Amino acid sequence: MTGNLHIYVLALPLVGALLVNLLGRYSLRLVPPLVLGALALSFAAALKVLSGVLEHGAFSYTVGNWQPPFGIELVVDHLSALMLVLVSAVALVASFASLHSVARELADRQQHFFTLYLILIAGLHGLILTGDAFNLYVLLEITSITTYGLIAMGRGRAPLSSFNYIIMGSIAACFYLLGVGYLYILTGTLNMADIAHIFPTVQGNVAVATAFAFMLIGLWIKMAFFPLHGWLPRAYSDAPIGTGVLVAPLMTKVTVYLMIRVMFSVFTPQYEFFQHPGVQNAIVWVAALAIVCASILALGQRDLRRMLTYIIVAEVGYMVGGVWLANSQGLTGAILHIVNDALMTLCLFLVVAAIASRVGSLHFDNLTGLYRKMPLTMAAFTVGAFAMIGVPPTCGFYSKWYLILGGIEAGQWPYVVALVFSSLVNAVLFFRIIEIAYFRTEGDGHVPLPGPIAEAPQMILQPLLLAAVALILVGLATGPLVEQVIRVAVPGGL
Amino acid sequence: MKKLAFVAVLLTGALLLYGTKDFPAWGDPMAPAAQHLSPTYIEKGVEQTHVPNIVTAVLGDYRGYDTMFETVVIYCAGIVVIGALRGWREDE
Amino acid sequence: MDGLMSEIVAKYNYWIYVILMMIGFYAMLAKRNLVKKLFGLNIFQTAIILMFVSAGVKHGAKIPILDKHEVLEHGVNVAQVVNPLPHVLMLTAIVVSVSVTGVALAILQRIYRRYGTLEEDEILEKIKE
Amino acid sequence: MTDDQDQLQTKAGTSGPIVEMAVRIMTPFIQLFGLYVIAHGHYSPGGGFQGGVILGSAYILLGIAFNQQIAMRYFSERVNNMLASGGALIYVGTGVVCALLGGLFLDYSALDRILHLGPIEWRSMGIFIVEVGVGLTVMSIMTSLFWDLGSGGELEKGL
Repeated sequence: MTGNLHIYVLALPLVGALLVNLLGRYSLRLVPPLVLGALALSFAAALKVLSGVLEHGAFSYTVGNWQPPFGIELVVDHLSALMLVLVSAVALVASFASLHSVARELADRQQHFFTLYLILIAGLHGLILTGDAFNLYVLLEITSITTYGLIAMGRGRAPLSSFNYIIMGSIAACFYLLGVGYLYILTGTLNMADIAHIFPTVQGNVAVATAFAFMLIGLWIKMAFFPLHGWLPRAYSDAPIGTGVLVAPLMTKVTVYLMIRVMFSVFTPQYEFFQHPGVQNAIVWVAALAIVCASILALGQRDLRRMLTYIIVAEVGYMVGGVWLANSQGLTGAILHIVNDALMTLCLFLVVAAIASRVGSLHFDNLTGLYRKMPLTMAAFTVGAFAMIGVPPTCGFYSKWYLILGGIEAGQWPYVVALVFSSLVNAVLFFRIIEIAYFRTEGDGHVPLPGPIAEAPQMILQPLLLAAVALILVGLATGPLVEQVIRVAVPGGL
Repeated sequence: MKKLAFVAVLLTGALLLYGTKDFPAWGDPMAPAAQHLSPTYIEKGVEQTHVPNIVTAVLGDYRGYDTMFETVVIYCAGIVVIGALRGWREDE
Repeated sequence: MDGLMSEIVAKYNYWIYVILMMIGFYAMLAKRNLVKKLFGLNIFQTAIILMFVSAGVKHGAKIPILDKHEVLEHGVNVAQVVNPLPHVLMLTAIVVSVSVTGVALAILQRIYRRYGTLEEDEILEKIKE
Repeated sequence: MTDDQDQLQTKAGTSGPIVEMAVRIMTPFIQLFGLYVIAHGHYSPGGGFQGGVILGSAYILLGIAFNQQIAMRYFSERVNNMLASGGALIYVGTGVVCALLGGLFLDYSALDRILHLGPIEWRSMGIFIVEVGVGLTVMSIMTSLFWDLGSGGELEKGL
């Protein structure tokens, strides 16, 4: 019974999704309890899985009771258990805000929205658990198709952005599938552990290098790594608010996790990092470039949501660079940053939801004097901004610390410089908004905000405050988190 | 733009073709793909599932988890088309 | 030259798939019409299906549907039956490709309703106005 | 027959009496063939996806030969939605039931604890159950894709 717990983490949102569509048609009042119930139970199960893994160690599970290379294997280790908890927690918190904003924005299609929403969460859980290269492709497509739909439900330009995302996302999935196909033709298996087992015998082949390159490029497109990021800013900023709150914190981070999975479970660090140091060096350089360029692009934005999407692109550069530093400090920093960045982005996108629910527009000019009207929201925003900049008590500081340590250890100075530069740019970006919201008044010749504006509704405010507190708590708990979970998760050979 | 796309496509194609250098010839019964997993499916499939159509056996049972998500994928597509298309005309 | 020719003859399935893939990929990147981009995507996915299925072929083998009683009594000669796994994988890939096409067509309909055209340049011009 | 009904009749029959008659005769056979493909997937090429598409094509054929309203009289949007969710629920539910009965997820042999057929026979049965689920979902979704894409999302107007 307890051996199946991690399956319930995935199956509960899935069954919930089907029930939302079946029952939501008759009464929309059934939607919130179903969504929240499924996600809360899934979160509880994920916590139980993590504590079980911490107590008894990692284990593998085969669906349908077949021997691993024949059936599909699921891997529950420290890293995936941590990610399960992260995804289910973020999904649960975000769903409150989504429920509120979707009920206003898309009242008559709530059941469709939340069916896709829950399937997306189930797909993310599946991605985290899977130990099979082809199953990963199927789940990648599930998360993509649901995201296309969730974005296309927006107004205005949303369908066009969604279509661009379809083209780019499909190229990414096809590239990944090509890589899997090449590996299959060479090794005859799809199970990640089995491929890793056969890997030494085919290591020198050109086809293996091709497969690795295509899988990696596919995942990079999905996570919007800098030169391939074109689809992300439009897709995330045209989406309905309820979509952004879930998709922005989770999608890119889970894809970074997948890159770590593929790099360390299918291929070996020896192969990736040390046989061709030139490639490793070049990728760290590209990551540094990604951080710098995305930060500069963020400076040019005059809309809060657009600015945050470019910051997401910059953060992807942090994590990819951290993984490719090829030392355990960098990898620790990257994994810690996955957790922290998901929470920071969640906090900031909840602020976006709060402001959108009261002000409507997210243009900088409309934020004038907002702190007096929405003090709690803007306080949470400040905490989120400090975390993004990397001010010590918040969690953002610690992961950046590890990343910089890793960069120094590897002697990758451009990466370290890019990290510091990006922190400075973030400081400029956020203090600009804080200045507008705190110090500028409507008397200075700025357009006054239309109508009376009150604090954000409770459905958004409570999760927002929770997320802001979590930023500080996770920051304070970094020590045990790194010692007990992430250090164990970092694979050997580094 | 078109030239750039053409170069990118040529590069991708050349890389993929270069990768096939190490592949076994077409239809080779000694290829790894034919030697590692599939013999077990063919030999044991009927015995273990009592289904003579091995494709169905692998689809429904050995890789049933994949097929479950495949069903969910097509279900999602239906919901997306309903959610993104139905009833939008008046709003726009 | 001889080596290249024999290489091509031995693996002509992969050459065909790469050419198909390039046609599809080029259409996705270079065409300015959104429907043509979608067709490019379909061709790309078909190319991948061709690659997988052709990887499962064995010379002189039959389809993987056996006779239950005969197999249970006498066993089966593996060399006589093609590899079933790529077929299973490609069933999944076909379904995914159908789903993506359906979703993309629905979204294209909404784009057309809003902008009255499916040419990317014209849409971008209309947005600028 | 009033004028009104007359008009409806001519509007409905846009593809001529021969096509309509042929479709009337063909539809049940297509459906029967679809069911056969699903049920016989264990012994011949076929299975849930293939059979589901054939079943869906019967309704699509009705929609093309007559019009969407008439096709939807036989397969309403409500039933369609229920069957789509129901089919997926059959698949996921089978997996969850297997897990709840103490086996692993989607381990059909665990269903032996409900009814004793032998674990291997249950694997065969389990495959059949999930294929039926797949067939239902694929049939409904294919039909609904056609209806929505064909009418631009306005089911009442149709084609």
